[in-house]
Parts: sequence; C-alpha cells; structure tokens
Amino acid sequence: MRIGVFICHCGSNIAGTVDCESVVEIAAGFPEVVYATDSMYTCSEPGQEGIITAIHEHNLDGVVVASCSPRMHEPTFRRAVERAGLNRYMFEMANIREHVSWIGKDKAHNTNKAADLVLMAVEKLRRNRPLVAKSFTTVKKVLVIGGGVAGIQAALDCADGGLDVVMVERDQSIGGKMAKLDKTFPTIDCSSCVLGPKMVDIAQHEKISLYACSEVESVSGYVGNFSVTIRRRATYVDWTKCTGCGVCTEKCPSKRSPDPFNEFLGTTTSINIPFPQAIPKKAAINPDTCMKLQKGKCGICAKVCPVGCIDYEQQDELVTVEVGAIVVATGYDLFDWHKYPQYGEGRYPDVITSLQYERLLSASGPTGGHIKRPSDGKEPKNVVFIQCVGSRDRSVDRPYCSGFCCMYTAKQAILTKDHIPDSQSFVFYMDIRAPGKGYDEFTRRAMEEYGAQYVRGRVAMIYPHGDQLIVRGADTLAGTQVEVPADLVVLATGVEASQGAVKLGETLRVVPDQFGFFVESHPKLKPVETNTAGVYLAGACQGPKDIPTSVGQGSAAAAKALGLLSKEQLESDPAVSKVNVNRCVGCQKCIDTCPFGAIKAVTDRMGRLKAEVIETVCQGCGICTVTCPQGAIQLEHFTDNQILAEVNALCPPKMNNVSFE
Amino acid sequence: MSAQDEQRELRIVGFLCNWCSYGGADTAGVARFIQPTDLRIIRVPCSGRIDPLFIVRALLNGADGVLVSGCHPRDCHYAEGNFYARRRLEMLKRFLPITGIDERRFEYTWVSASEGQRWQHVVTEFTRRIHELGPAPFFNPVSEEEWAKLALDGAARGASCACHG
Amino acid sequence: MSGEVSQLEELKAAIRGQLDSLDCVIGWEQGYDPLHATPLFIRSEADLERLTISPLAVHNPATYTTGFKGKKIGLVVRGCHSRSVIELLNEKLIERDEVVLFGLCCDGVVSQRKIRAALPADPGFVEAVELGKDELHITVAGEQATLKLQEVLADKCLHCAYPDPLVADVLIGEKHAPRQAASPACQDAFEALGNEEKLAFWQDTMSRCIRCYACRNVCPMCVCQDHCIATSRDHLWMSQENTPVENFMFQMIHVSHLTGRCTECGECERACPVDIPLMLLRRYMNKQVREVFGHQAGIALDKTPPLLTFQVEEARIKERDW
Amino acid sequence: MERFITQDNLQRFAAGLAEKKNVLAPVASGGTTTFRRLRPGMQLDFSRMAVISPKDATFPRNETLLTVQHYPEESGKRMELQEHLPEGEMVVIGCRPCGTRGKLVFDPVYETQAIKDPYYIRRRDGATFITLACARPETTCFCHSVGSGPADEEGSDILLTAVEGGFVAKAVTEKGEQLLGDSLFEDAGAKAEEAAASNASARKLMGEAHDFSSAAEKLLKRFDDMDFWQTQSDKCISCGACTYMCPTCYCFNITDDEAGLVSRRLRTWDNCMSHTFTLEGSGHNPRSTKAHRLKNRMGHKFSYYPDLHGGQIACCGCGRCIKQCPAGVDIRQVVMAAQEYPDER
Repeated sequence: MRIGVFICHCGSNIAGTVDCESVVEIAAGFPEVVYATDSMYTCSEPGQEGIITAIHEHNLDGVVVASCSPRMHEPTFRRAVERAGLNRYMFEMANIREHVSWIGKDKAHNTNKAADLVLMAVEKLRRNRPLVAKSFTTVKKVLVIGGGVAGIQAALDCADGGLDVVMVERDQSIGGKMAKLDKTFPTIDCSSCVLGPKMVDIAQHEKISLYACSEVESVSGYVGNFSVTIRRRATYVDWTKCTGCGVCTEKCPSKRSPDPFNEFLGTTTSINIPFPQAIPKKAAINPDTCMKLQKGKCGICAKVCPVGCIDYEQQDELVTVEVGAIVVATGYDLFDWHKYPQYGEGRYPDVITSLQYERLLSASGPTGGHIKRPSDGKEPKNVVFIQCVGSRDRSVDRPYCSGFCCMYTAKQAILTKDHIPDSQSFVFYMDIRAPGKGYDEFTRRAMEEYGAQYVRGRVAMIYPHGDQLIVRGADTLAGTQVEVPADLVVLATGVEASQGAVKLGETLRVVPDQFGFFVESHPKLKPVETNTAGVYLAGACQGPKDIPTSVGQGSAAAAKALGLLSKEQLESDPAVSKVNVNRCVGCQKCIDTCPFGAIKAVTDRMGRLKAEVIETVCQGCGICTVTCPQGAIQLEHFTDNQILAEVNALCPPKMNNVSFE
Repeated sequence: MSAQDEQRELRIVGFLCNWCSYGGADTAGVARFIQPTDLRIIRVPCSGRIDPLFIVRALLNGADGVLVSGCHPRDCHYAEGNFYARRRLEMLKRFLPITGIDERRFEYTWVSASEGQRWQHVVTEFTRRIHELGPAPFFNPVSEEEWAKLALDGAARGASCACHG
Repeated sequence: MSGEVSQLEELKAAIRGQLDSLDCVIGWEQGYDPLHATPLFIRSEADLERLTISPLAVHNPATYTTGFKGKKIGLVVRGCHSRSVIELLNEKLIERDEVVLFGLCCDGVVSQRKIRAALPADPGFVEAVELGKDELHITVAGEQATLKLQEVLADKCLHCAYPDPLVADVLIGEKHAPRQAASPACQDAFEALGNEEKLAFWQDTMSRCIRCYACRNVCPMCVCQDHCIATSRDHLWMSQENTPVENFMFQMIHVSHLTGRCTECGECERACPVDIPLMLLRRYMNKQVREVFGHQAGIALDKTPPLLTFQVEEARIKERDW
Repeated sequence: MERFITQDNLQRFAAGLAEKKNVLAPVASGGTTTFRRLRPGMQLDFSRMAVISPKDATFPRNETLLTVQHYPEESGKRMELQEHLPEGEMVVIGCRPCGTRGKLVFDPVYETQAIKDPYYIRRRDGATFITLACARPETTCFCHSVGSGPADEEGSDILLTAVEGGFVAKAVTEKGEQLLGDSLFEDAGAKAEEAAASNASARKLMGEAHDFSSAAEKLLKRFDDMDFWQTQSDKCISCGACTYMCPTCYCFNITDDEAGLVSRRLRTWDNCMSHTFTLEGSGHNPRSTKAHRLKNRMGHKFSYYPDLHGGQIACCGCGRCIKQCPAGVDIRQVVMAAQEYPDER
C-alpha cells in the first residue's frame, strides 16, 4: 500500500499540547507510509484539498487523518478521499484531540500517544479493503404508531407529501390525550374543535389507512423495507359494515362497563363508541363485561343493529404491512399517584387527577360539563390543585419535570372560576415553569384576574373533615404551615413513559432511557431520529411535551420520513458481516446470537449447511464474529485481523531470537 | 507510587464501543477532563464485537492493562451486544487467575456517551491501579538467564509428577 | 470380572442386532500392547468379536461423530462420553436420529500416566496385563506389578458425578447411586498458588508443547475441524513460532471457545504427548461457568451454552462499581 | 576406540560440554522426558526414550531465516535484509540409535546437486551425536524392520552402551574420538565385552522383523483406493503428534511475522496431517480428508521417498508415532494392511 498520513493541528486545539511536527516525523517511518504532513485545519476546504492533492501527487491508496473524533468528521474525510477517487473505506482516523490533546497535560506523553494512535490507524488501514455499498429500493409507505396529536400530524404531513400511511392506534379511537381535554392553554380554545377536523382528515385521507384497536406485534427488516405485523384486536363488530349509528349503545343492557375515555369517572355500556367525535366512529364490545360473550345470554345488540355487523365470534387478526419508515408517537401515561401516602392513596373519592378534572369540565364528559365532585355530586366551592405529583421527585424515581402541568393547572383554575364564579382555587406549587409564548402571562392571569391563590410549598397530607378534605401543606414563602379546606382536590399528575414503550422499543430496536422514554439519536442535532435508521420519534414518547411541541415534532418526523423515502434508492452500509463459506462449518451459532435475524442458513451445492448474511438487515454489530469460533464470519471493516493489527501495534509481539531449547 | 513511576507510562489497551463509551471518552475530551495518558483506545462498533481473546492476546503480548467499556446494559445500540459481552468478559475475568495473569490487569465497565466525568474517573482509577501493579511480566522469557531459571524450575518438578491423569 | 464378561456379551448382542442398519459402531479393541486400547470401528461380526469394554478402553467415541454427518452410526458411550454427545446434540452439530447410543454404566477408566508412574519400568516394556476385579496385574520388563485400579483411575473418574450415560438407547450394566462431583486435590493445590508461581508453571510447561494440536483434535467439542483460527493462514491470532507464549495463546483460544461447552471428558489431557496438565485450565473454567450460570455442559438436552444466550439481569454477575 | 565412563562422570561430562556448546539432552520435567537445552543443574534422564525426538538439533522447530528492517520512504532505502545463519556447535547426548539415524533422511532433501539448504547444512555439520544404545526394545519399537537395530551406529559420533556402573563409549567418527579424549573417560577394559553382549542380547530381544519389502509397490497400488484409506484412517484424529515427534519428518512451513518496522521470515515444523498443509490459495485442497493425509504420510515414508532415494525408508522405527498417538494408529499395521491387501480380483 501507499499510505498518506495527515496530522491536524486543529488550530491550537491539538498543536497546543501535541508536537504535531514530531508526530509527522515518526509517522513517516511507519510501514507503508509514503507521505506524512500536517495542516492547520484538515477538515477545512484547503485542508481537504490538501488530502486530495496528495492522493494524486503521491499516488496514495490509503489515508490516515489524525485529528478529532471520527464521530465528528469521519464522514467528512470519507467524502474527501472519495472525491479523490479512493474508496471511502480506505481511510482511517486517529483521534488525537478528544482522546489526546484535550485530556493530557504532558506534551511529551501526548506526542508519544498521538504517534501510537496514528500507528494503530496505519496498521488497521493496511488491512482495510474497499467496500461498496449496495443500493436497494424502498417502500413508499410510512407506519405511524400512535394516533395522538403528534401521530396525527405526522400522518397527515406524510400523506400530504405523497406517501402512503398506515396508522396504528391501540385504543378504539384516535385523538390520544388531547381528545380528552376540555380547553387548551394559553388560548382557552376548545380542544376538540382544534383536533376534531384533523381526526376527520385522518379518516378521510385517501392515502391513510387506520388500524384502531390494534397494536404492533413485530417488526423485521430494515430501513426502507420494514415488514410490520399488526395485531387487530377483536371488537366483535364488523367495522366494514358498522355505520356508527349508536343504536346498539342505546339498547345495551350492560351499563357498568368501565369508561377509560372518561378516565373511569363513570361507566358506560358494553358495546360502546367512546365519544361522539371518535375516529373511526365504530362501535366495539368490551368482552369483559358483555353478557353475551361472558355468559352466552343477551345478544340484543345483534338484534337491534340495522346493518347486522355484530359478530360475537370475531377473533384477533394479524395483518402484515410493508413500510419504508416508522414514526413512533406512542405518547405518555400518567404517573400513578396512589404511590403517595399523603394524598390518601385513593381513599378519598374527591381527590382526582387533572385529566379526570378535564372530563368533568368537558361538555362531552360524564357530567355534561358541570363540575360535580365524585363523592356526592355537589358543586365544589373550594378547589385545591396540587402540582408536581410524580414530577421533580426523586423519592418516586421521577426526578424530571413534566413540563406542562403548571400551564394546565393555571388553565383549570381559570376554567373553575368560569364554571363556578363563587369558587376559590388554591394551587400548591414548587416553581412556576411557563417558558412558552404567552405562557407566563397566562399563569399571571390565573392569579391576578381569576384570583387563584398560589401557595409555594408541598402538601404534607390530606385528611377528611366532615364532607370536606383538609389539605395541609407548607407555605415556604410565608414560612408557615397552611391548612386549606377543600371540596375537591385535583392532582397535577406527572407524565411517565407509555406502558408498552419498553416492549415496543425492543421490537423496534429503539432504546428507552431509564424512565422509558425513547432516546433520540442526538439530543440537539437529531431530536427526532433514533439510532435505528428509518425509525423516527414524535411527541411525548421521547419525553414530556405540550401540544405545540408534539405537533412540531410530528411534522419534523414526517419531514424526515419524506426526505428518506424521496430517494429512489437507499445505500446500505457495507461494513456488515460476511461469511467465508470455506471456513463455515454450518453450526448456526451466529444465527442464534444475531439480534436482527440478519443471518440465515443456506445449503450449498454439496448439501452442506452454511450461514449467509442478509446484507441489508445486518447492522454491523459483530456479535456473530465473536460467536464464530473459527472466524468464518467476519464483520467487514472490523475484522479479527484489523483489530488484532491494532493490538499488535500497541503491544508488539516480542521477536526474541533466544532459541527454543 | 513514586514520582518517577508516575512519569513512566505503562501500556494500557482500551476496547470501546463506538456508540456509548467511545462517545463518553469524546465527551470527556470536549469537557477537558484531564486524564492519565497511558491508555490507547481501540474503537469497535459494539462491546459484542470484543472477542475476549483480543484481551488475552494483548495481555500475552505484554500489555500492562486492558480496559473494556460498552454501553450500559439495556442501552446497547445493537440491543443485545453488551449482554453477550458481559457474559464473555465476566468469564475471562474469572478465568485469568488460573493462568497466573493478575486479573486486576483486566477490567470491564459501562460508560454512556454522556458520562464524560465517569469516563475520566474510570480511566484515572484504572490507570492508578495498573501503576500500582507495575509493569506486567512477559510470558516469554526474554533472556537466556530467565529461560535457564524456568527450565531448571521445571526440571526440579522432575519426572515423578503424576498429580494429574 | 464375570460381570464384565456378561456385560460385554450383552453389549455385543445389542450391537449385533443393529449392525445392519448402521454405517459402523464405534467401540474399543486392544491396541499395540495389552495395556493400551484403541478405538474400534465395528462394521462386521468379525470386528465385533474384538470389542472390549475394560477400564483400559478410554477414548471418547463422540470425537468421531461429526465426521460421520449424514450417516447413521452407533457409539459405545460411558457417562462422560454421553455428556459430549448431549452437548453436540444441543449445539445441533449432530442429529439424534443419526446416532444409536449403547450406554455403559461406567466404573471408571485408567490413566496411563498414573500407570506409568506406578510401574517399575516404562510401560513400553509391558509384556502382559491381567485384569482383576479391583486391580491390574502387569508384567513389565520381566517384573510383576499389581496396581490397585482405584489408584490408577483417571482423575475425571475419581470425581465423576455422571458415571452412567445421561442419554442412551441401550443401557448396559447397573446404575450407580447419585454421586457428588469434586475437584481433584492437585487442582485445588494449583489454584492456591500465587500468580507468579502459576505463571512460571505455565511458562515452563508451555515450553514443552510442540503444538501438535492433539488436544484440539481429540476434543469432541472442537468442531471447527480443519478451520481452527490457530492454524488459519490469514489470521493474526498467532504466530507459527513455537514459543511458550504462542503455545499458551492456543490453550487460551481452546478454553475460550470451550467456555460452557466443555464436558470434562479429559481427552485433551490424555492425548497430550508431553503430559501438559490441560485439565487444570478446563476444570477451572468449568467451575466459573457453574458458579455464574449454574450450567454444566452436556448434562441435559435442549440447553443452550451460556455464552450463546444472556439474561437482561444477570443474577450472579456482580459488576464492579467505579 | 572404546572407553568407559561412570554415570556421574557422564553427567559431569555433559555439564562441561554445556559450558562451551549447546547441549541437547533428555531431561525429565513435569512427568515427561523431552530433549531440552542442558543448563547448569539439569540432570540427564536416560530412564526412558525421550518423547520428542532430537531432530531439533538439525531441523529446529523454529528457525528465523532472515529479519527485515523497513525504513521510511524519504530515507531512500526501503528495507534491509539480514540473514540468520545458525552458528555454534550442538551436541546431542542420549538420543537413541533410531532417532540419530532418522536425521539421515534429511540429507537427500536438503543437500542435493541443485539445492543446498545452508541453514540445514550448517546445523548438520555443527552437530555431534552421542547416542545411547537400547538395552531392551519397547512394544512399539521396530527399528530392525527398517534396516537398523538397537545398537546401530549410523549417524552417531559416539555410541554409549549402558553397562554395570556406567557406559561404554565407542567412538564412531573422528569427532567422537576427540571427545573421548576427555579425562572423565577411562579405559574400557572388560566392560567392552559386556557392552557387546548387551547389544547382542538387545538385538535378539527385538524378535522377528516386519517385512516391509513390498510396501513401496503395494502402497502405490492402493493409491486410488480411498475406501481402503478411509478405513485405515477411521480412528486417526488428524492431529500432528506423529509428525512432530517423528525423527524423520522434515516438512516445514514458512511464515512472515511482523511488528512495526521489523519483520522476520520464520521456518517452522509443518505437519502433513493438517488440512492447511496442502490447502491451495484458491480454497481447493487436494488432500481434503484425513484419509488422503494418512495415505500421503504412509506413502511418503514407505513408497515415494524410497523410490526417489535408493530404497531408503523414511522411517527410523522409533515407534514414537505409535506410542504417543492419541488414537492408537499403528504405522506398522497400516503398512502391513496395504502389503497384505489381496491383489486385484
């Protein structure tokens, strides 16, 4: 080989603590190095041109750049050597900035270390070989998991951009948490008036197919070509026929079915359409409470249905769809506040969550929009709001801020006054976090115009007193203890990751963080990408977010999917595993350990079993290479030989000539 | 550790996964967390790519220490790589004592891309440990005297050893 | 002795009944002298007559199975050999319907190394051997020697927990009461040595190694066959130079690739022409595997070797704090 | 010339030699006996035949043929080669007649009209063999079947015969005669007859020799009979114990090792029983199974080599390959099976 070595000063970032000229001198003596030089900023335009010129002038067939982290500029330099006509894999980087100049004080040691790192890169490069990416076509279809506002936005943007969309929603209707809200901050506009039309668009858009009452069962394949199996839960109603007329729900005698849409504040019928604006507007039977399904008696819905769509025999159905990209918008769940002993652990019916309160406020809710407290249906006069229930609290492993509770609490205090003019709201808070446009003004209005009384401090306990609850807490600003008699207590329950997130993450190979929120590719520069190519994040599944941010992310994820699938063909990373069939003994251990199902067994013409890598599925982790005892399957670009060459460069084998005996 | 020992570098080889620990080392660099300079890092895609025999080869070739770091369990970019790595590396660590290679010369841990400070701590502590252990003995005797001593000790065990069979 | 004779006849009858449907049956016969047995590949009645199952018959027939892939063969197996067969089955390296197992409930086999140490002259001068119930009467270089069988049994037999085949189609002999495995005293003594002493031991011992790879090729679990990375031309794993460090590197490769797969049949150590106590390494690794994964290779069907799987939470891997 | 030396004095003599030259002698260690470089304090072990043959003396397991130093491009010279020809003398003490004689097989290969291997020739010329005659044959011994015997002097410089109290040393060559001038040797006197009697008795104990006279022809006849070879190789595990311990096996491998700017060319023992021995660059292997390889090993020793080199069998009959074979393959049986194979039907 003819190797060129380029040592970058990075201004004074490297040259300040590494003697770059010495490194050049040492590197010039490394095996197969025919050219070594240094430059001020190798990544700059003139720096890259310098590499290209040197490749031509010295007839180089491999390049080592010693500069910053390859995680930073490897793509840059690969493009540069490619421009000069080399294969981009005939390039190696030595990280002498993050791993040397920035962390070591001693210049002599740093220089020595930099030279070692260059030697390792040279020794590896000597064993590199050109790798060529394979092109493959993509399916111009996007899967959106979750039909909350983020998912809806992503689906509509993708569909409007010309892609087919498959939306999978676990519940009976799309709309997510937003559909349950009464009004939204800081504009106090009606939530369903804003969201409703978008939900209708989903139903009507010719490019969108919606699977409600469905969940993603498994995902295989790779960017551009995912194969997704969707489980459609049995609804016992043939949705192709159901018109959503609602006759069945009126006649259903089983009226004690839990009502998740209303946050279990009331009950509903066994056959049910969750709310008037539901999309799809189709009835479904709750098999746990349906008398026909439980006991075989009843069958009224089937009798009254004008189109004959009731099917008590219906089974779950598995549907497989091929998609090119996946947007994950699985949203969030509410923290289980029962973990707090101080709030009564559920003993007091008039301690409710903020989302339950939304349903009490909503005209389509169980009370028809009249605030009636659960215990006796009386209209409360004193309403106490407690913030940060399951937020910013290490004791319950929820150290993070849920972000939007301060805002909706203010909104609910305002709405309380609107509904019950002679009411008084109290808000226990830690800090008011209102950083959005018009947000801080909004919270001030709650206090100043609507008279909500804000108490800075935590609540120590709630206990009953007559038909009231006494809320005892600290007022840290006044330095006193306060007790507030309350007719109703509303807990601003924090946000936590959706319950199925960890399992879905495993299916999608998207890593959840310690709290179950999916981890984005880069916290700043790749906020909607994941480390799995072709899988994007939108909304609160990545972390707590309010509606505008979720919508924004929905659009961002859609833009990423559109960008990805706008290319006719994608290129696969050629640094994948490769089987040397001569060495493969067909033991299939690699197949068992591959996390991606990227290796399959094939039979050669002699009838012997051999492993074969599906290049586009292989992610290049190298687990198989370590699994294979005879080294028959090698991860390209990180072969045993390449890594051993680095080991040997660092710890050269002793070649003593002391004879054996 | 004398000042002179601190001056002399020992040979410490690091195997780091690209996605977490290499990034963690980068993060430490960006934050200018000063570290001892003995360690040289070999970048691999995943801790699941690290064959325990790479570590053995390094140790037998005279490395004074080998440090492996990957993503925290459950956080593997490739979903399962570090789960396999954990088993492989643990078995190597437990096996080394029978070979006479001090198992403290090899360590494995998990550092995420955001844990720059932790990386600094790991490198500092591991390097300190290796300096305390001092340079590793070579497996192959390097001089005729060493050969002679070994052979003599072996011969002293004589032909009578039937303690295995 | 008579028990053994009747067992041999019983075994012969069992083999005879199936010989026609099998490519061959692997057992043992007398080797180049009366003290040594050698593997016997039975293809005919005449071959069958030479079969022996004396404690001198030591070779693990499971070693040969992978070479008969696609053919149906029979194996005469002792307890430890059956473990190798199970492990091969678990790793899908052989098919259950391609092997017929003639199991022997085993009372142990000899260590030629121990016999050599106990004899008054080199076993090369052996003239006659007579097998008693509990002893061996050996004529060597004109002298008579009587060795207690118990004293020359292989280490693996003295501490064997599985003397009876764990899988067999035909079972010959009487089953043993359950036994506890133990580690030989020399193992414990070696483990108790300091690092310097252990290192010096391996340095010297490995200087004897001629890298003939008998330990590898005799190992029933070394299934890379002709493709071992140690003898590959295009790998940097090892130099071809015969030095202690390279020789030891090979042992490390062997042990590493056997992690959780070694069935402790002891063939590697038996095969070593220069008497390297390889089982010191194997036993130690197996002990670690038992401690961490509660796993022993080849004692139950349908078990995955521990390094080919994982648990998200590893109960017995205690990671070190930093 | 025949002299006598006591057991203790032989040890002293060997130790004295070891101060000036490399001495290779059987030394017991770790339960086995192998040839080792004799170093101060080591005891000779003549109690059994060393497991490994003494061929290291003339054909070492490792031989650095040359080292290469690379230089940077701008220095003008790219590399410098340095030859590593063996230097110094080597004395082998306590090898048996079979092992000593085994090395003679190398000569027609490494020193011919066309090819002269300087490494081999230097080692051979610098080596002295002090051989110990065998008093009693082992069950695996068959030197007499390949034209030798327990007191064969061929290839030796001195032949030792164990007698009461020590050894009778007979000088075979001039080199040997010079060594016997050492003051530790005494007049042999009547011990010489004792030695002669011992040697005669040993010869008698060998019993009847195998007749390998038709082996060359019969092995060739079986060349295409792979069924025969498959059966013969049934129990072979295809390791290299037989070849590495064999005094006559002379095949080698050449590999280059490198460490940075230094590299070296290494010659090591190779092994015809291994897959890689004949593996071609294309991936094709003409000897793809152990049956092919065993056929070659037998054929080479008893047919092809004798054909090329005046009938000399490339086997010294030491029996190491039989005694140490992990699977009990018996070279005598294989050759006899080919000889006794019924002629074409």
